[in-house]
Parts: sequence; structure tokens; C-alpha cells
Amino acid sequence: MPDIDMKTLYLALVLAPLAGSIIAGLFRNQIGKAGAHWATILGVGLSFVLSAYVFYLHVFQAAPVFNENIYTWMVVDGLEMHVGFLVDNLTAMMITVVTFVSLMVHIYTIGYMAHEEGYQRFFSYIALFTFSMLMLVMSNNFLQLFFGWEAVGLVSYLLIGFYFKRESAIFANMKAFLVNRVGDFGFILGIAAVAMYFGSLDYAQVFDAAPGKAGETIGIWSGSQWSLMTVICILLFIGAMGKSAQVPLHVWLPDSMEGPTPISALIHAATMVTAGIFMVARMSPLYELSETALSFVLVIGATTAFFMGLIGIVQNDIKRVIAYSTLSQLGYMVAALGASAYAAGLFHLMTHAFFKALLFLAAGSVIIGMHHDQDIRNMGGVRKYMKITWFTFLLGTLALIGFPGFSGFFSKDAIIEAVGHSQIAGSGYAHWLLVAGVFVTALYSFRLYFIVFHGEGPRDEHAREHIKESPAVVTVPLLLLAVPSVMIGWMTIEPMLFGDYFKGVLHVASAHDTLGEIGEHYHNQIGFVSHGVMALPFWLAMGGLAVAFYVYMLKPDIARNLAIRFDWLYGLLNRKYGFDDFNQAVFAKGSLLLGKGLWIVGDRTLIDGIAVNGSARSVGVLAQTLRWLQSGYLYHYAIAMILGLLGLVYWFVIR
Amino acid sequence: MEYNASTLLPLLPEIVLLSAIAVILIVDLFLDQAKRFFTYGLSLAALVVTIAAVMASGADHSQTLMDGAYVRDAMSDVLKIALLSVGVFAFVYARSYLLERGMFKGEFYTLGMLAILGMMIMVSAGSFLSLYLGLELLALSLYALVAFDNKSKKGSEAAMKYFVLGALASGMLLYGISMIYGGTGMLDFAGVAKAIASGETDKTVLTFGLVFVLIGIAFKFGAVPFHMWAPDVYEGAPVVVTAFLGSVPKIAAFAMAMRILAQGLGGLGPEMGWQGWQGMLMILALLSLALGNVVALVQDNIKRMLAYSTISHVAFIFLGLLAGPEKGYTAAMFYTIVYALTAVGGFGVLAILSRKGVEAENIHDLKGLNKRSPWLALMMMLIMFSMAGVPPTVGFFAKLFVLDALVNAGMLWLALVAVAFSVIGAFYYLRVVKAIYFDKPITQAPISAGADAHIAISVNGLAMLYYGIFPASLLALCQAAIQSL
Amino acid sequence: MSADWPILSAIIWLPVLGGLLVLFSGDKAPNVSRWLALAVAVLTFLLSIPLWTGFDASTAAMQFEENLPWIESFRVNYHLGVDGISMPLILLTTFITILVIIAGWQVIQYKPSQYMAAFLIMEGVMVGVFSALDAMLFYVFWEAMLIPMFLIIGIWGGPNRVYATIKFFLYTFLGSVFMLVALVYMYFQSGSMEILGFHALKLGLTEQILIFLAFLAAFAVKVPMWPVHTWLPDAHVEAPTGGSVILAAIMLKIGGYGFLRFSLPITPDASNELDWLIIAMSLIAVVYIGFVALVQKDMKKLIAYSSIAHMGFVTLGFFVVFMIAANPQVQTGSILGVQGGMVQMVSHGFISAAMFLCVGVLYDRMHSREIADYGGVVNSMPWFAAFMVFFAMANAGLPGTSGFVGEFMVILASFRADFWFAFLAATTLIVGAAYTLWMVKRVIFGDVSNERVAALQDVNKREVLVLGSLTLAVLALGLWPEPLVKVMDASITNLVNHIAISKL
Amino acid sequence: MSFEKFLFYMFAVILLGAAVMVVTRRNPVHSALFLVLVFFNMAGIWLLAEAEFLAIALVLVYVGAVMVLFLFVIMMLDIDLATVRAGFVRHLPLGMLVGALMFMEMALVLGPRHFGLAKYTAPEPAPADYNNTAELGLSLFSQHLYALEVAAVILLVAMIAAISLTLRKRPQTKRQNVTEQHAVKKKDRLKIVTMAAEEKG
Amino acid sequence: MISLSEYLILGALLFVISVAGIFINRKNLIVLLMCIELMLLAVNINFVAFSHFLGDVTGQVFVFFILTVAAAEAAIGLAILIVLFRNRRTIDVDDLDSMRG
Repeated sequence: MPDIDMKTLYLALVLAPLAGSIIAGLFRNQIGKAGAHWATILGVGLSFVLSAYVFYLHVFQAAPVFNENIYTWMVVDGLEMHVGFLVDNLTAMMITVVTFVSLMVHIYTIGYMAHEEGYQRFFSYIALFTFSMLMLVMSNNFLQLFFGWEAVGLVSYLLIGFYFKRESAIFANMKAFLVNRVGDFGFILGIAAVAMYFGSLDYAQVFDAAPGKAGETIGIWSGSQWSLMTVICILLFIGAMGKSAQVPLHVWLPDSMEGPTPISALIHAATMVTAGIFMVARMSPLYELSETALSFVLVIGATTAFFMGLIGIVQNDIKRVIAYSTLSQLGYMVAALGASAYAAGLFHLMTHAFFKALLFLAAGSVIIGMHHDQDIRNMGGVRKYMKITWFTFLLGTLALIGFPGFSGFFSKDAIIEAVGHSQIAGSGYAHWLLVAGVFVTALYSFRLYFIVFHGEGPRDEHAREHIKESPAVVTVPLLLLAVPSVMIGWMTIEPMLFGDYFKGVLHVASAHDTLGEIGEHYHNQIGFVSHGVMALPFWLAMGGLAVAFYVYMLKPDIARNLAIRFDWLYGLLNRKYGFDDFNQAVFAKGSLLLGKGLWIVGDRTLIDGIAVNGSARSVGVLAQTLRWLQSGYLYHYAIAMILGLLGLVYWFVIR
Repeated sequence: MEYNASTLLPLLPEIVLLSAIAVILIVDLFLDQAKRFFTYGLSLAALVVTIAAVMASGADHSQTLMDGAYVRDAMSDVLKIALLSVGVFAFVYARSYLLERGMFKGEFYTLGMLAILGMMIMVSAGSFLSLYLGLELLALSLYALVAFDNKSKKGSEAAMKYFVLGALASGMLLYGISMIYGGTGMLDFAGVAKAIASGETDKTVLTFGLVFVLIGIAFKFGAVPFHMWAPDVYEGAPVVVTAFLGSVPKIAAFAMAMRILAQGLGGLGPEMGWQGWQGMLMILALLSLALGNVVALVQDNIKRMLAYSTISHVAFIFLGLLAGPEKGYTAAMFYTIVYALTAVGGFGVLAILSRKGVEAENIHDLKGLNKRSPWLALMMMLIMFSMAGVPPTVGFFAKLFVLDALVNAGMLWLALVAVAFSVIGAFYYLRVVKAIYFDKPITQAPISAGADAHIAISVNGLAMLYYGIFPASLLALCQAAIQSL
Repeated sequence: MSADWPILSAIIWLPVLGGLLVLFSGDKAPNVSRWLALAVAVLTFLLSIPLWTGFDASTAAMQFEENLPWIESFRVNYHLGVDGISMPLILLTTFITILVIIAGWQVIQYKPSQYMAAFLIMEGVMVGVFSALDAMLFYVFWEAMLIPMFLIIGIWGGPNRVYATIKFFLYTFLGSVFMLVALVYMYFQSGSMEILGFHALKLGLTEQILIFLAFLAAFAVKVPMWPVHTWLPDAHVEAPTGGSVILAAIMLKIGGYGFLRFSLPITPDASNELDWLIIAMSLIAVVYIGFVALVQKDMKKLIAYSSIAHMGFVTLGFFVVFMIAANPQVQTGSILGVQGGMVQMVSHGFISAAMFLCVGVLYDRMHSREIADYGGVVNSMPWFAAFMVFFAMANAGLPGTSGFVGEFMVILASFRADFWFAFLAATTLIVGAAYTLWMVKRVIFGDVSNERVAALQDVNKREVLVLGSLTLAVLALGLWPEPLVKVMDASITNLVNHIAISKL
Repeated sequence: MSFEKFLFYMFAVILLGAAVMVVTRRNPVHSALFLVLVFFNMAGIWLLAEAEFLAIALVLVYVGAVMVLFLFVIMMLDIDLATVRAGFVRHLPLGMLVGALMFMEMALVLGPRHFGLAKYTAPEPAPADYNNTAELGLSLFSQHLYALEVAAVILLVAMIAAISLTLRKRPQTKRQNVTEQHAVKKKDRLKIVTMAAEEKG
Repeated sequence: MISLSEYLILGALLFVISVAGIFINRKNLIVLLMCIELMLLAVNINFVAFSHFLGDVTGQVFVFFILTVAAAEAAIGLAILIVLFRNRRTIDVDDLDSMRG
């Protein structure tokens, strides 16, 4: 296939959603609701088809890596900055996942948003998001990566604040943007470091040159030298922490649930939040050169995975439970990266994209049924009313807890194994947290499941009467997503984890090759499953399921008693370890206080008050004083002249 | 010396003007009030003809006539034309003002022309004697003009103060002249200069005399601490008289300074460094800069404010003078002419705005002028910005040339002090602009001045802009004038 | 290379004369003066386009030169010319002026002819500043700018306009007179007022430092840099929308331009010696001012403070050059910083103009700039909200908008000088986003806060035209800065090479 | 001490004493008269300095004309003498201090160091046929003709100024107006007034 | 012999007295005018003395003109005085303070 065609193809792939977005956004009044969703669905659909084709080319035709610049953004001081595409196996996988989930969400939205204001606007946003995300994953350089990075952040901002009349929504979107900006702050410094030491922002050039720079150091505090790679990797990872919501920059993600559910599925579960994982995997040639950075990544990831999961247990908002679950799962992925099991991280990224999108959309379906009530304490017995939703949700939940055979099982197990094999600092800590996390995952997942779908039915009379299954535009995407949620792991574990699908894309130093070690014992899927069933994580998952069943189905009082008994723990979890309170008190209030102080003391008092107006005032006082000399009396005037004479004679003649 | 047509020709301007004065004096006697404008027209014609006479009778080389009493050189020509032209403006602004107040008398113009004659004599003075006489001719006319509104309490008070202090100053000047005469035995500038150059003179005596002479000059300019008359006289005199005495005499004062300091006592100047008149001018300039700019800030009466502003402008002229020959003198001359033109315009606007019974002299009288007459407002603004030294008005170049001269003379610090004070100075000019443009008018009374005054103010205001954009011609004139010395 | 016809003179004097014409057209038929003003502005813009199209980007030499004697005996010439540094700023000026004229179309009812005339005259004068190659000509234009701006703020400004405009005038006047003395000093040294001659002038270190400080006084006030920035918030708050736009979009740039045209090339050693000072002031501007902006209650004040912070990037970019040169680890990056500063200037010209126009749109309807008076504007003005959010994002430096480009380049460059410079500069990513978005949140989003907001009319066609063209500009520059960078490249490379050579 | 010197000191002492009286007298008439005394003594001193013409002129012009003018004005203005003196002594010390300072400064320069006989030897007395007036006149009308002309103009100014300042057109004074007289017409002179006939009551 | 210095000192004394008279006297304007006459006289001594010692008649010529001018000055001064008196009914120096500052 000639190259030029591929370039056109990729351009079309990327621009189709953008076109849809622009049409839906700028001409919203002209095209109406249907016009908007058709324009965007066609755009994203085209993208998906093309992505699938690209994926096909890469998987089955072993298509060569495509790395070309589209146009030169700028060339300055020898530093070339381009907009261009790098399409390899990793990219192919990502664009397929992104466009697929996006397409599903588009379709789903027709039903979900049917009666909402701003219908066209919503479609415009999500199509724009698809474009941005594609730009991000298809980038062949750091600059464009950052473009996409911020663009998805922007759309996320717009969508979290979609219900702009709701104070909590517009607070959440600002918070999300700002917390992400903290990450970007590190990210841009990382890019600056790359630009400085590599003289290029192009992936290929940077990765080629990276081994040669492994020994270089950078002076940050005067006197102390840091390993260059460590600094770059940690700075870049700070960006990932923001986007992928890792502790302590995770605070925005739960709040982002203020946005409509479809985008929770698309942006805050399946795609955007995984950009960090994608980025680190993309940068594997760099990360492999710094064990310190890897340790850092590992510890952060594991911490997020376990502790955020714990919070999920006490949440009562259906979307927030899933949000904390997302945080926890992102932690797993990051931990995999830290253990150099990039493939495992990506694998989990993919599986998670499907089953988490499924869970969110199913939850959205429940929310539709509950007439936009999201409190699980008001739900119950939904199973009876919404069969498809119930069924797909259950599949998603099983995938999430890693029930053997389901997609999540393969990816999560691989991660735990890989971390267990890792030798770098912090891997022991991480391993135990991840293993414990399995129990937590099962516990909160089934707590949610039982409370929502089993039991007596919605508490509210009115809700109970009106609850019914969602329309086909909602349920069809659920079904379509359920398929990969169940199957994809089984289908792809071999090439992705132990095959050479990511060969040449991901670089793993031989000392870190944890997946390689696991791969030595790997034979086939069945073997993997049977091995997994014997291992601790499986039993922990089952244990979690059992506890959830016991506590929430059989003895609901226990939960209440435990909450009272361990109210310090419950309170801690309920307050999300106090991160929000701390940020609000220290960063938000502190900034305002600092700003006010600088303004009032610095600008108004010192500069304006004393320096500017003060000097004007003192000149005024001086003027009034001197003015008094002009007394109006002739003899004073004469004396002034005489004194002038005396002074001059004294100074120039006598002296 | 022989007196014949060729030796008297260089005196033609003075002769023409004096003859005209005599004629107008007599003609005026036979005019009744309704035909008084005839005097006005004749006076303007006299000034214009005199300008023509200056131009016509000029020679391309310096001439010294009347046994050294009279000097005709390029500088004298330029300055004479300048003071005659500025005088024309002052006369035009005066007409309707005087008419409305029943003060439209021929004596105003006669005295004004006599003052101008005195100044021409000063400008062409070749000896201390003719300079002194010219000065007195000027001074006596001005005393009378200040008290011209003889029913005004302020006017007569101002005239009295001006008179007493003026006499004191001229006493000191004379005392100084006597010392210089004693020290050198000469009264003509060339002789004095030669005597000083010979090195046989007693420098102490001469410096002693110099101090007194300098006070005479400083008084005429209104430099601190010999400025005390200025605010009161500016305020007390009728505004048209202020327009005259606040502008034209500065040119004569400059000539006086040049003749005495540069030509006569050059040997006590730059050669002696800060011990000579350079140092004295510096002290006076610094004091004037500080006091003029600062006290002007708190004035509500524009005439008083402009008096203080004059003091600060004088400082700049002094800075030019002390910055030494050629560049410095050129700069000072440029500054003086520009200042005279600017000041007459400023007071002219006040004269135009004055109505019967109401003297427009407080800043609030200018409020909302932009609503009453945008054109007049624009002219006043140009004049104010020119005084503040903001480009593209000519006042900027005046300041620039002085700064350049200072830097050239190695007195960078003086330049810095000067610009720092001119920033303070900018404030009070801005106050005027602020009143004109930003405030609401307190009166809607129509502006009653005649077309002549409006034309004059337009020419005057636009000259600020014209010379601000094309200062080359005026600068070249000044350069040629200074080089002719 | 000299132009076949005096194009620069045309761009300077057409608006000035046009302005006078508008002035004389009077207020009896205000529409006549409006259309006349617009015609002049558009014509000027069209005239300025050949500057871009006919520009030879491969050379650092001055182009479209004109040189006539002006004051011969003072050796001052009417010398005009542009290079890659000044040319984009001229186009920015002619472009923004059109928008200002349109924006003031209906809002200005009091003496519209004087208003339009003031802006046209200012346009000519500002172009003059950018194209003057004679220091005295530069200074005359530089100061002449003050007068129309003084009047614009004072006549059409808010309630506290007198204080603000006098503060503005005196602040800037104070700064520039010291520059004047420095110019005169160099004139004395070099015997001419040619700026390019000054570049080649040999100066001792003490001399250079004094001259540098004198220039700093002028340019720092204009930019404005902390701590001489306090005139700006006052001036902006009181100025009419058009005044704020010109002030922010162009007049501030003149300070930055001054650094490039005067400070750096004339006193390279002093700049090298004192770069720590400028960098410190710039970083304080970025961080300190960012926090101050956070607590502003007045929209215009907030944007004014944000302008100061953004201009901090400009000066930072210009002066990290020396630190980069001193850093043994890198050889390149100097050009990046200066380029970044320039791009930031152009971009800020668009964005700040847009932000002030947005506030103007609101102010025209509600006559309030208080953030607290608004809330939920998006409900009644959805299109306007879209513009406002877009420009806010650009202000926060979102990639894809022009706001990102300059900041990015400067951060990249300052990283080469010192990690902590980049660190502090990059805090703007957070703080800048915080104050901008918080304002957007309080003004645009939320439920309708009061009846007046509910009654707001969305943007009309004129406003869409103005804001839309700025949107395009912001996007174009953000998505493809290469053309701009390329135009400036030769000149800036030349500049950086020039300042690398010590004059001592 | 020579006779000349004696005369000089006598004149000088009286002159200074009279000058002090001029300044300090409460009654301006007294001051004026002391001023006359000053003039006379000054004339004496000038005679010693062989400036005969000026000495005579001083007596003639000043004593004869200017002082009369002063006295005339003093008499004309009705000045309340009671208030004239108040507060005089209060300012005397300051005046004396400044005066003393000033004199000291001047004396330092004017003393013998710069102007003593060693530097300026006393000139020989002029020969008997020396005519001061003639020499002065010669100089005045040849060398200083220009100055003389200017002086004439100054006197003219003094006249114009004095007249224009003090001339008051009082409404009650009757003045002849030549132009008006010429321009007069018959109907201006004769005014026919028609009146209604009075009714007899 | 009378030295030049003695003439000059006399002149100086007279000058000082007259100048002091100007600012000591706070009541009567007429005396001020007389002081001015005295001052000019003091200057005249200088000129006469110098003329005498230099053997140069020009000094005396100058005195001649000073006398002329002084007379003219006196005339104008008195005229102003009269105008002032008519307007204010006083010639008290202390009362001349309507303008200040």
C-alpha cells in the first residue's frame, strides 16, 4: 500500500470526528438534534472503520511502522517541531479502542441525552474529544502529545461542566482542569528537559539517543547532580499522574462524575484517563533507563490501586463507586508500568476500557431508569426491571474483579504476577497492596451490584412504578461492549503479553523483564487460567465476593455496625483521606490568602501607597511648604533677593 | 563717527519703530473711542513693518556701530524678529479683552511698542550703557502696563511690587556694572572681554561685579531666588499684559544674558569652571527647577501656575547657557524663543476665554472647554504639552537640545536632574488638560473673542505642532545666530 | 532593500491624517466619522499587508527603508525601516486598530469623532514607533503615543479616570525621560541618532549599565514589569474598551520591542551583567502577579494583572539568553527565548485584546465590571460564552491557541538557563489557569444570578465579527506559528549573534 | 589728614547719618528732607572727585525737581501717620544683621586689598583749564549719542506712563471734544418735546 | 589722599543702608521709593569714583544717564503709588498682600 494513501487515511481518520464536531457545534441551530448526532456518529464511525482497518493491517499484515510529519509547526533555533503521526502496533490498538468506545458512547448518548438541553453541544464535545484523543495517541512527538494531552483536558473540562447551571459541576470542572494543570506543569518541564538534552522532540530521535544519555546528570540544586533520565521520567510521570489520576493528583476524578454518564464512560474511564499509561508505555525507552523513576511509578500506582479502592467501599453514589474503581484500576496499570510490564499495563488498559465503559454505561442505564437519581441507597432490585442492563452490568463486574476467563482476569493477574517478579525498590510493598486490592475490588464491586440489582426494589414508590428497561440505543452499546469485556482477554493475551505484538514498540531492559519471566511459564490461556485459580488473588476475589454477599445480601446490619464501630476508619474513607479538605484549606485558601496579601501589602500599600502616591504626596507637602515662602509681602521678597545676593557673593567671591 | 545713511541703515528697525510710535501716539490723540481700532491696526502694521525692516536692512556680517553701543548681528536679527512676532500675538490677543473692559486705549499699544523698542535696544546692545537704557525702557513700560487697569486693586499692587523689586534689581545690576567698569575701565562688551582676556584684571573684583550683574539678569528672567515678583505680577496684571510680559521679555533677557555673560564676561564663564557664572547659573537653575516645578503643583490660579512654570523653564534656559558655547547657547536661544511663543499662546487662550467682568484665570474656568470650543481646547492642549515637553510639540525639542548640550558639556547629572523635575512639572500641565477635556463645563457662555484672536491662537497653537515636527528651520536660525557671535 | 514607494510612511501618516480628517468631520453626523474612520483603518491595514508579502525573511537587514534628513543640523533623520522583529508588530497594530474602531462603533456616543480620531492617530504613531530607525524619531513617536491615550482614558473612561490617566501618563513619562537622556548620551558618543549606529557603538561597562538602567526605566514601565506595574490595572479599569485593547495589545508590546531594539543590542554587556535582575523581576511578575490576579474582583483588573504576568514571559524570554549562553551544557536555545518572547507578544496582542473586548461586551450591557454582578451569563449569551471560554483558555495557555506557543518556547528556553526559572515560569500553567477559569466560572457559568443577567442580549453581528476574527487569529497562530517564526528568524538570529559579542 | 580727606569724611558722615534718617523717620516729609541733605553731601563728595557737572546737576535735578515731586505726592496723599510706625523696631535687628553681613561681604572686596592706593594711585588734580562740563558734553553728544536718544525715549515713556496711569476721566469734569463738536447736527441740538396738555383740576 | 577704597566703602555703606531700608520699612511705600533713589546714588558714587581714578569720563556719562533714568523711574513710581492709593486708600507696605502663595 503506497505511503501517500496511508497519510491521507490517517488524516481522514483524525479529521472525521473534528469535522463532525465542528458541524454539530457551529451549526447546531441549523441541523437540529438528529443532524448533530448523525454528523458526529458518521465522523466517529468513519474513524472507527479506518481504525479497525489499520488495526487489521498491523495485526495481520504486519504493516510497517508509519512515522511521518504532516506539517512543520515551527522550527526555531534548530529545534524542529512538527505535527505528525506515528502509527505502530501500540497506536493501532489505541485508536481502535478509542474509536470503538467512542462510537458506542455516541450511540448510547442518543438515548441518554434525549431529553437534555445542549444535545448538539454534547455531541460536538465528544466528537472533539475523539479527535483530541486520536491526536494524542497518534502523535510522533512530544509537542503534539502535549497538544492532545491538553485538548482532551479541555474537552473533559467542558463536559464535566456540561450542566453549567449546577454549582457542583462547574466547581468540579475547574478543579479537574487545575489538578490536571499541576500534572501538566511537571509534564511541560519534562518536555523542556527532553528538548534541552536531546535537541529534538521527535520520539524516534529521542529514543534513539536515549541510551547514550543514560549516564548524564542534571544540576537542580546547586551542587547536587541528578540523573537526567530520572528527572525527565519523573517530570513526565507527574503529567501522567494528573491525567491518569494517581495519588495525590487523583482528586479530580471522583468529582468529574458531575458530567453526564456517557462521558464518564468515555473520558473518565476508558480513554482519557489512560493517556498517562499510554504515555509512559510510549516512553518506555526512557523509563527503562531510570530505576528510580520506575520505583516511583510503581509505588504511586500501587498506592493508588489499593487505597482508592478502599474508598469505593463506602461510596453511595453509583457513579462514584465506579469512579473509585477506575482510580484503583488505573493504579494497577501504573503499577504494571513501574514493574516494566508495559504490555501488561496496556493490556489492562484495553480490557478495562471495555468493561469499565460497560459498567459506566450500564450504570447510566440504571440512572435513566431511576430518573437521574444516583444514590444507591434508593435503588435495589433493579434486576427485575432492567434485564439487559442487569446482565451486562454483571458481566462487567465479573470482568472487573478478575473472574477467571473474563478479560479483567487475564490483565490483572498478569500485572500482579509481573509486580511480584519485579526486583526494583518498592516492588514488595506494591505487590502486597495489589494483591490485597483484589479483595477490595471484589468487595466494592459486588457491594454495588447487590445493593443496586438485588433486594426489594427502589425505595421510592414513584421510581418503582416508572422504572423500566432503557431503549435500544442504550442497550445495544451495552451488549456490544459486553462482548469484548468478556472475550478480549482470552483472545489477545498471548500476542500482547507474551508474543511480539509490542516488539519494537516497548523497550524493556533485560534486568526488568518481568513479563519475560512469566512468559517462560506460560503455555496457553487455559494454563494461565488454571494457574490463576490456584493463586491467592483468585481466592481473595472470591472472598471479597463472599463477604459482599454476606454483608449486603444477608446481614445488612453488619455494614451499619461496622461503620459505627470503626467510625474513624469510615470517616477517613468517607473524607477520602482528607485530600480534598487539605487541598481546599491549603492550596485554594492559601492561594487566595497569598494573593490578597501580595495585592494589599505589595501592590496597594508598598508600591502604590508608599512609593507612588507617597512620593506624590510628599511633593505636595513640599509644595505647600515652599508656597508659604511666597508670603505676599514686599519686604520678604526683597529679603529673598538680598539673601540670594549674599549667598552668591559668599560662595563665589569670599570663599 | 560719521552719521550718514549707510551708518544709520542698520538702525533702521529701531528708527522705524520709534517713528511709528511717535506717529501712533499723535494719531491716537485725535481718535475717538469708536475708531480706536485704527490704533490697533497701525500698531500691528508698525510691528510688521519693523519685522520687514529687520529683514531688509540685515547684513551678512556683524556690525558694530554708534561707537560700540549698537551691535547688529545674526543673533540680534533673529531675536528681534522673534520678539516682534510674539509681540504681534500679544497685541492681537489684547484687543477684544481691552475692548470689553473699556480699557481699549492707545497707550496700551504705545507702551507695548516702547517696551519692544527697549527690548530691541537690549538685543542690539553693544555696551553696558545701551543695555541698561534698553532695560529701563522695557522695565518702565512694563511697570506702567502692569498697572494699566488703573481701577484694579491687584493690578496696582502688582505694579508696585514689580516696580520696587525691579528697581532693586536694576540697582544691583548697576552696582555690578560699576564694579566691572572699575575692574576693566570699559563699558562696551568687546572692550570688557578684551580687558579680561588680557589677564591684567582683578578676577575677584570682576566676579564680585558679576554676581550683581547676574542678579539683574536673573531678576529679568525670574530665576529663584529673584523670582518673587513673578507670581504676583503675573496674577495681578491684566491677562493680556501678562501675556506680553510673560513672553516677549524673556527673549530680551536671553539677549541680555548672551551679551553680558557670553560676549562681555565670557572670560568669567566656562574658563573659570564652576567658579564663574556657570556655577552661579547652575545654582540658580537648580533652585528654579525645584521651586518652580514644585510650587506650581499647588496653584489653582493658572496665571500663577504659569508664573511658576516660567521659573522652571528659565532653569532650562540657564542650563542651556551654562552648558557652554555653541550648542548650549543655541539650545538656550531655541528654548527661549519657543518658550516665548508658547507662553504667549497660553495666556492668549486665557485672554480669549475672559469675558466681561470675568477673568479666566483659575483652572476651573477652563473646565469643559472641549465642549465649549473643541478647537480652542486642542490649541490649549498643544500649548500645555509643549510646555511639558511632550513630543510631537516643539517644547520637546527645546528640552532635547538643552539636554544634548548638557551631555555634550559633560554635565550628565544636570540633565538627569532636569528631566526628573520636568516629570513633576508635567503634572500641573496635565491638570489643565484634565480640566479642559475631562471635566464638565461650569459655564456655557459663548466665547466672545474676535476672529483675529482666533486666527492668532490657531497659528500660535499649530506652530507648536509645526515646529515640533519640523524644528530644523528654527534650529538652523538659532545656530546661525549663535555662530555669528 | 528599499521599497519602490514609501509604504511605511503611508502606514504612519495615512491614519494620522485620516484621524485629523475624522476630527474635523465633527460630531454632527457621527456615522460619517465612524465610516470614515473604519475606511482609514481598513485601508491602512491593507496597505500594511505588502509588508508581510513583500518581506524577505532570509535577511536580517532592514527592509522598506526610507531615509530623509529631518533636522539636518542635529543629524537626525527621518529614517524608517522594518525587520522581522518590528514587521509583525506593525501588522498587529493595523489589525487591532480596525477591531477597536468597530468595537467602539455604537458604544461611544460622546464625541465619537474625537474618539475615532484618537485611535487613528495613535495607530500611526505606534507604527512609527515600530518602524523608526532613528532614535529621536523613535522617541518622538514613543512619547506622542501618550497624548491620545491620556485623552482616551480621561475622556471616555470610568469614574476614577482622572487618577488613572494621570498616573499612567506620569509613570510612563518618568520612565521615558531617562531613556531620553541615555539616547542623548549615545548621540554624544556616536555623533548620530541612528539606532543601528548605536548597536555598533563601543561602550564601557559602567556606561552600559547606566544606559541599560535608563532604558529599563522606560521599557519596564511600559511592559510593565513588577514593581512598576501599578499604573496598568488602574489604567485598564478606567479606560474604555478600545483604550484597554490598544493599551494591552500594542502599547505594552512597545516596551518589549524596546528591549529588543535598544537594551539588548546596545548594551549587551550590561544586559549580561544585570540579567539576573530582569529575570528576577520577570519571574516575580509571573508568580506574584498571578496570585494577585487571583483575588481581583474586577474583571478588567484581573485581565490587566494577567497581562502583566504574561508580559513577564516576554522579558524572561529576552533575558534568559545570557544565562543560556553562560550554561556550558547547552549551545542553543538563546534564539528560542527571544523568539518565544516575540511570539508571546504577538499572541498576547490578540488574546488580551480579545479578553478586554469580551469584558467590553459585558460592560456595554450591564455597565459593571464587577465579577460579583455576573453569573450564568452562558444562559442568556451562549455564543458570547463560547468566545469568552475560548479566549480564557487561550489566556491560560492552552495548546492550539497562540497563548501556548510563546509560553512554551520561553519555558523551553528558560529550562536551558536554569531548572528553577522554568519551574517558576511554568507555575503560570496552574496559576494562570486558576485565575482565568475561576473568573470564567463565576461570570459565565452557573445559574442565572440576577434579572439583569437574564435579560442580556447575545453578541450582535458586529461583536461576532470582532471576536470571530480574533478567534481565527488566535487559532491560526496557535496551530501554525511557523510563518511568524520564520519571518522573525533571521532578524532574531542576527540579534542573538550580535549580543553574544561583548562590546568591551 | 589732609583737608580734602577731612571734607570727604565730613560729607560722608553727614551723608550716611542723613541716609539712616531717611530710612528710619516716621514722617515721610522728614525722610524727604533728609534725602535732600543726602543729595547735598553727595554733591560735595562728587566735587571732591572732580565731577563738577554731575554735582551741580544732582542738586538741580534732584533737589530742585525730583524731591519736590516727592513732597508734592506726600502732601497730596492723605496718609494716616499714626499707623505708619507700628512694628518698626521688631524688624530692626534682622535688618541690621542682614545689613551688617552684606556690608562685611562687600567690604572684603572693596577694601584696600583690591582698591587701595597701591593699586589705584590717586590721580593728579586736573589742570585749571580742565572743563568737566565741556568734556562730558563732548562725550555725550558724540560717543554716547545713541544712549542719549534712548534716554530721551525713556523720558517719553515716563511721561506717557505717568499720564496714562493717573489720568482719570471723572464724569463731572467738562471736557471739550473737538470731533464731536464738528460732527454735531441740528437735530442733536434741538429737541422738540411734545407734551400732553395739562388738565386743569 | 582719599583712596578709591574709601569712595567704594562709602558707596557700599549707602547701598547697604538703602537696601536695608527697603526691607526694614514695612509701612510707607514712599520711603521705599526714596530708598531706591539712595541706592542709585550709591551706585553713582562708584561710577564717579572709578571715573575719577581711571581718568575716564565715561563713568560720569553713565552717572548722567542713571540720574535721568532715576528721575523717570521716580515719576513712574510715584504715578503707580498714586494709582495704588486711589484704589486701596493706603500706601502701607503691609497691606500689599492680596496675592500670595
